[in-house]
Amino acid sequence: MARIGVFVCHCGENIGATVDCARVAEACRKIPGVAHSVDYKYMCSDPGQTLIREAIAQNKLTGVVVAACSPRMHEPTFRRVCSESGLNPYLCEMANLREHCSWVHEKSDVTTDKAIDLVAMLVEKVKRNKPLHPIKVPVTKTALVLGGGISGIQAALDIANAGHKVILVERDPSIGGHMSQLSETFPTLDCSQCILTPRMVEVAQHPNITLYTYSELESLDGFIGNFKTRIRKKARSLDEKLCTGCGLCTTKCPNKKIPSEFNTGLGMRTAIYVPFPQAVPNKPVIDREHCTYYTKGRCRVCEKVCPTQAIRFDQEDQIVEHEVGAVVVATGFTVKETDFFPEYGYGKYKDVINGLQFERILSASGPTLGEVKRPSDGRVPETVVFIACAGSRDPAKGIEYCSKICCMYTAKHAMLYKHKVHHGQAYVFYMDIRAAGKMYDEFTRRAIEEDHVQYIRGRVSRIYERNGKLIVQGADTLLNAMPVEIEADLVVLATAGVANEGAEALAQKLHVSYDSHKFFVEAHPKLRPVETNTAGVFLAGACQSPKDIPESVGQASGTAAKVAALFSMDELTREPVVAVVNRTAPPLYSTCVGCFLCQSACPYQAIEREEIKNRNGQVVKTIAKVNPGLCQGCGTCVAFCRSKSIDLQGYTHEQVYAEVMELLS
Amino acid sequence: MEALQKSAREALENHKAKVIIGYSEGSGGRMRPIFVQSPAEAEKLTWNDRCTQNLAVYIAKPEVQKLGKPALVAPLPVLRAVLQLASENQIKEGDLLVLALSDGRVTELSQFSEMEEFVAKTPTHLASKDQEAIERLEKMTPQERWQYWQSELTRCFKCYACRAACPMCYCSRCTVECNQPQWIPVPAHPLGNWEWHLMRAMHLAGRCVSCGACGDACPLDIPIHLLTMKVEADIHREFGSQAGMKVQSEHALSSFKVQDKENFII
Amino acid sequence: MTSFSNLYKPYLLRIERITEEAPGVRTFRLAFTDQQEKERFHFKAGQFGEYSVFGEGECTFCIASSPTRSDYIECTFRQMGRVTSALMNLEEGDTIGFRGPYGNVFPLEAWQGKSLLFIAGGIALPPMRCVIWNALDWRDRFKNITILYGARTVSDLVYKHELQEWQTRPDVNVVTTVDPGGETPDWKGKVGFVPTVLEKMAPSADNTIAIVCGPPVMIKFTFPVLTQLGFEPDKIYTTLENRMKCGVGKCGRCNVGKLYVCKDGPVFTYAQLKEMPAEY
Amino acid sequence: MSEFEPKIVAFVCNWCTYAGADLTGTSRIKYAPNVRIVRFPCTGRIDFMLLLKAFSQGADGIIVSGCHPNDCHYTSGNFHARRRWMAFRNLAEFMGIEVERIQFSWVSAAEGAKWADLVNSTVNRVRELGPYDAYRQMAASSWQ
Amino acid sequence: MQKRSIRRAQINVLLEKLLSLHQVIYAPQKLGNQVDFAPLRDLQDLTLDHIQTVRSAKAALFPPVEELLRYQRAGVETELQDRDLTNLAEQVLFGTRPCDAAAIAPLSAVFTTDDQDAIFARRLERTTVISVSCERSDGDCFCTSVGVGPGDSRGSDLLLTRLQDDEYLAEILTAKGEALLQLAPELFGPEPAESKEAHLAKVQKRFDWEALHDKLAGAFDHPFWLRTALACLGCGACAYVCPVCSCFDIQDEGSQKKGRRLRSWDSCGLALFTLHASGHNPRSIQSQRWRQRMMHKFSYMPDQLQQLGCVGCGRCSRACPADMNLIEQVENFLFA
Repeated sequence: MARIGVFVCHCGENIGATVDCARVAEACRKIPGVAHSVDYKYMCSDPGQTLIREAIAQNKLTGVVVAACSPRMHEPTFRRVCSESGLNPYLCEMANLREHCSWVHEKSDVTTDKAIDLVAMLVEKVKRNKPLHPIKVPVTKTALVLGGGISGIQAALDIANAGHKVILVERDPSIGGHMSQLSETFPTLDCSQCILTPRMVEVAQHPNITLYTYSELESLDGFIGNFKTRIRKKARSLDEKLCTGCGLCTTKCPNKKIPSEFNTGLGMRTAIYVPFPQAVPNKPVIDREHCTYYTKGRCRVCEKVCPTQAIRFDQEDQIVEHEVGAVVVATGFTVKETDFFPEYGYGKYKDVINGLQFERILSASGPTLGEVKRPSDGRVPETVVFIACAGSRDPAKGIEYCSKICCMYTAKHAMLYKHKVHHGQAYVFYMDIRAAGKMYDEFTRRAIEEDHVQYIRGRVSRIYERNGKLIVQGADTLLNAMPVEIEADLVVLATAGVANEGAEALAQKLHVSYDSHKFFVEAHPKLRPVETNTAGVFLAGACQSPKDIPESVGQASGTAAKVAALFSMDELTREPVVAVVNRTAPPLYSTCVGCFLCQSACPYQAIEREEIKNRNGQVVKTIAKVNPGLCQGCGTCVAFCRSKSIDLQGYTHEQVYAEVMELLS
Repeated sequence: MEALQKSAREALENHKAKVIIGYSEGSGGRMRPIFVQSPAEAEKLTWNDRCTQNLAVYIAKPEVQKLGKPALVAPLPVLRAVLQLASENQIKEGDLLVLALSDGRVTELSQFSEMEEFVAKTPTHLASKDQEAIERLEKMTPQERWQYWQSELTRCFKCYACRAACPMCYCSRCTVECNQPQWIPVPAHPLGNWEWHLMRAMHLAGRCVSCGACGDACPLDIPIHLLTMKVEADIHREFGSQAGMKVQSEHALSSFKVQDKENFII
Repeated sequence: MTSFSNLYKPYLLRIERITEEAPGVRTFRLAFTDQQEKERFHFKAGQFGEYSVFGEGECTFCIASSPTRSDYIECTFRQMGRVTSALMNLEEGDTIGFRGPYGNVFPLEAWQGKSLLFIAGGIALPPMRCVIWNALDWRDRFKNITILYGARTVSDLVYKHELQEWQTRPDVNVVTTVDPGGETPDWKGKVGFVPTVLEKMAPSADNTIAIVCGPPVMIKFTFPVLTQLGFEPDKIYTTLENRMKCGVGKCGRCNVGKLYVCKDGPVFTYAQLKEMPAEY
Repeated sequence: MSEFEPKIVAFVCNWCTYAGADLTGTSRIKYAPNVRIVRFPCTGRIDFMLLLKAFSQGADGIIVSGCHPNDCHYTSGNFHARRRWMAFRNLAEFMGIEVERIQFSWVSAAEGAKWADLVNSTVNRVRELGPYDAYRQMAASSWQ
Repeated sequence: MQKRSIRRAQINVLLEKLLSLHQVIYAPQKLGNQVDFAPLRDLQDLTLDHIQTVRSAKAALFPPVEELLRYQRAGVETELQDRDLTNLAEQVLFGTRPCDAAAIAPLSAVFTTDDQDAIFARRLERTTVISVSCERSDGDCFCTSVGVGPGDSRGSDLLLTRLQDDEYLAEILTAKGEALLQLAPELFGPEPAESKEAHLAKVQKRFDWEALHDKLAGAFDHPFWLRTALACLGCGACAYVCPVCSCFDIQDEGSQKKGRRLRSWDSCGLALFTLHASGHNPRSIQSQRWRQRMMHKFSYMPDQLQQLGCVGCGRCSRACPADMNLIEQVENFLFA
């Protein structure tokens, strides 16, 4: 029989005044397997702890039950005491006589009886406890950062500056992300490029950062501290080592009429191109879809003009592999195009544009070199209507959420327009003005009060063209829904921020969960906002939900801190409360039959497949295996497994069964 | 009948299958599973309303596996059992051939996708006698239901014919055989029987293809199939999923929707 | 009215001493709690019993101590299932149940004047330990006594102290071996599987009885070696370890052919085994 | 004869309901002493077999409680548990088990008062229902 | 042995009388579409016009669950409470068919040879068997093939055979039968003139069990087993309805502090029956288990106990979910 020690704490009057602690200790002494049972005024005090230490040694205890306060309070204390006395800490359990008994019941025999039951239950549990040892997982101190927008840049720099290696992967030919497309930024109206470009350069030059642009994640396997990643380097069609970035090729390329992605289709680029002048790296890429050589088989002008013979038409995609310990997902977001809005003409009116396009129009490096000219005819618009919440907060469009940044950038747009076109009229249709943030409300007020932007609370029902003007029909809900009709020259839709195309596929590669809008889901909405449910995979920026720059940067730094904390250890130590698939003697090897229905029940993708081989090396069966690096110990798989092949250490079948049977015996 | 025999014969002759697992006329008006290994024997195959055994149960049996690739004579429940087994990683595409039966026609199916299509266009409702029996029980008072199941289940002597007849009961160690702890009492006493049958039904939740083979196998005629059928019908109604319809499907109890019903939770 | 006694009612024995033999392997020294029962109790080498932890069930092991030492009985078990796990949790002073002795015996009396060759593997030394001690206590009745014992690894060897004791005796030849890879740097015994070592030892079959206990695979390969060495099948003894519940030939579990291992065994000669279906 | 005092077993998760019950204690809110709490990491870990075991051992009522939807410490353990409860509860009802003796609930770590209410209301309801003799008799008849 | 007559109505009176003496009467009763043995509470429930009950009467002698002892623990001491056999009720098996009565002998042989199983022996001692000969049989019956017959008196204390309408021949076969007669002599009439033979079911002899026994002796490795066991699902239905099958399990129920040790039915057809703790299973596949069942009944038992393990009741054939008809199996084997 086991040799269990029971230690009943009075907690001064807290327990002692309500529960007859001496009677509890006395009753427990009679339980078979209890070798020692005492009560004491303050078990957590030094003398109390000494009492436990001595009893463990003298009575050769094989388990300890401390009947005191909530285990959520002092379990670590008493487990440490056991550990110091040479008893495995997981052989110690606490019965909650204070929060669950003395504090909630009146002093009576019934209350003491309950206390005895609670201790007896834990005694039966402890008899079946097994020594457990913290799980050690080695850590590869390299972070993979996906996405080279401001979030990814910030996270990469912070992690690199903490002394760890970073692999930064960007899908586009240059890092910079949406921020590089912006003109000025709210609420300070400083130039976006001016503040971003130095960071981009820093990334390129940082000795700890390996940059892969024009690259995408191919696969991610493994678990926290021990991921294996494969990255697809798409063929740039040139030798980056030889290319000096002189730009001759881009000027000579005969194919010049390709809508520029960077300029949101408002400007043109060549087939071999650098997306924008400050691009990092400043090396071109051949757009094989449009390049005459690839489409028609002739041209090769770039190859001829290149002074370093860097062009490589036969280059193929390359797969590079890296081992990483953590992953930061900073893949950002996108905004809806105007064709999403039937009521605003399905995108067929050239002068109905979205906010990002207007950013390019405002940008000094943009297609109009910063002059406000409308796309259709290049005229300066006299009347501009801005429509906030275009798509956002609209259940009918399937986007119930607030895109968060539009209120602010719409105010900025209207303000910048007014600064450039002083006589122009700017109208903003809005639902609410959400300007919560440092200097944010002041900013929108300035637009209204100083720059005389006209804010109309209401929705625009329709836009149509009449005599070269865009007729904007709406209603002013502050004026009893009075119909409003404005003849506009340009309409800017603050279209909803949505998840990137491919977000779902990426989430599946990363094994992170995503919401119904394909935004990635954090581990806890309040307390673990930068972690995902997959340990070691973190989030930064707008891939989680639309965010502005300061918030993205803040979250990126938060994520970097998490990664740095993870990398501060050579080994991860994890609570051994994890699920384990049983193993039995051959020829069965395990009672697991490999139905793998548990896999989808696991919130952490911790259940893997394990092939069991016999002595001759033949695979005899495939069973489930819990990766202790990923398992968090919820036990959902355990209760789910029909053949009881999985058990949860610390809450095993035998333990909980014994608790229930004892409680009612 | 001839169509079935012809398909079976062809499957053997064309080496698409090594053995046809089908039904034949047995003794005393009972049907008997038959393992046809030569084309000449195919004439013994038959099919009628008395064929209630779910032949998918034989796929996992080592002696049967040794015979080589099987072709299963498959009325709908057998076909659904095949798909459910596939979704539970117990069989792989190409492991078996199915001679699907419906409206007197025989369709040879080898790809899971074909089987899925076939199942999708065949109605899956319960037999009216089972449906009526469930409804009759549902209309009873809780006390009456308790009495009913007490008197039925107390008779059980735990021969486990229900488990043996069920294609989804393929565990190498059933929970009743787990003895650390002994979840279910081994003896066939009222409590042991009660917990066994309740557990069996729960373990088939979201997996039961409602073939009724368990009830038919019971030598004591205890209508235990109503338990699994009821659970399955509830799951279909509440969560919209049905066992044995698709290979790549989420199991009802290891998936969830945030908006799942919870009116019984306070 | 006939007087009945309950076949399934165990004796109560107290655990007097627990010896840790190997990882997961323990020996209990057990004493009767009832003096009268103790005096009535007799057993012979080769017999077994049903040991129980109340609330968990019964488990079958041989009696590992010698009938020549009658103050106690000993059993050695490896933690495998529910009952052995429960046994593992017991402490000195606890009581357990015991039914027995059951089964037939090694015919030591009939072996007088012969040499004995003991061949054991792994956790199968216990059934043999009983005979070995019995034979050693009657040392003058036998000629040469040789013990060949092998285990997977050094730590898996059980009865390490007794092995040493036997090794120091001049009248016993002890050979220990471990499977290749199971040796430690200071291992002084042989390395190799039992049948291979036996083949190299090539003990004489002349007037010798061989007693073989071990896992099925060891037995399977040892019998042919013995046969090759000239041992007649009826001079080779072994014990079978079929699953049992009742111990008295009723529950049906250990039925092999027309025999019950519990009643007609567990001791069989190779000659008998050859006549039986291989359901053990 | 004293009034019938029901035995109630509560299966609760560590992160929400157990902590909520701790808060009940810290807030010194009194409730009926009939309940015994068994602690689990998550409602997802709670095996329906344990509920059956509790009844067979003589429980008159059962509380099963965990984190509110979306609040699960493990994100989705409670969602899985909820489906399982649904299936179990329907089956139990179909077999004539008095399901009103089983109270499923969400009690968060902040709902100390709700925990007290939950226990009191369950105890009161079960007290009205009386001892669960039907189940107990079935268990007892297995012991004859 | 003496022969008397008794009328159907008087049989009921006899049973009433036994009930009033607090004897438990196991008798065939209608349960849904089946007829099964159950303790008789109301004579209305009694039925005799069936061919065979689903279950045999063996449960009355060898119950599916039997307590062997109780234990209780205090500290390190354990107290055992032996099974009290003095309070076992006197019981009557009524309406058993001659095959069921014949099954008592092999069952007793298992439980009482060498070591006597006290509980079984005591139950048997307190059991009176009133059998009723078969007037009809079905295709699953084969008693005559295994040396039993539809009017066989072995194992019965009193054998009733319906002669015509409601008149029965009552053969008083043992002292217990005599006691029944003495209990109510007025219910019995004189020996009828007619002999019973003409009123018995005609059960065709399908095979020669001695030939079967002899052939089995060398057939352990016969390919027949593998072939014919393909359909076998590995349940225990055949064993649990069988009047002779007697394999059992011993289990403890309760905690380590207090509980009881039980014996419960088990079957050699179940996969885990012979599984060793080491994981090794001497009978690892179903065909081996199926062979064991056949061998045990028709080869091992006759050799060990001089009792055939089968009385031809046909229940296994009726109960088998895969229609492993025993007669056909035997016939095929003899032919194979």
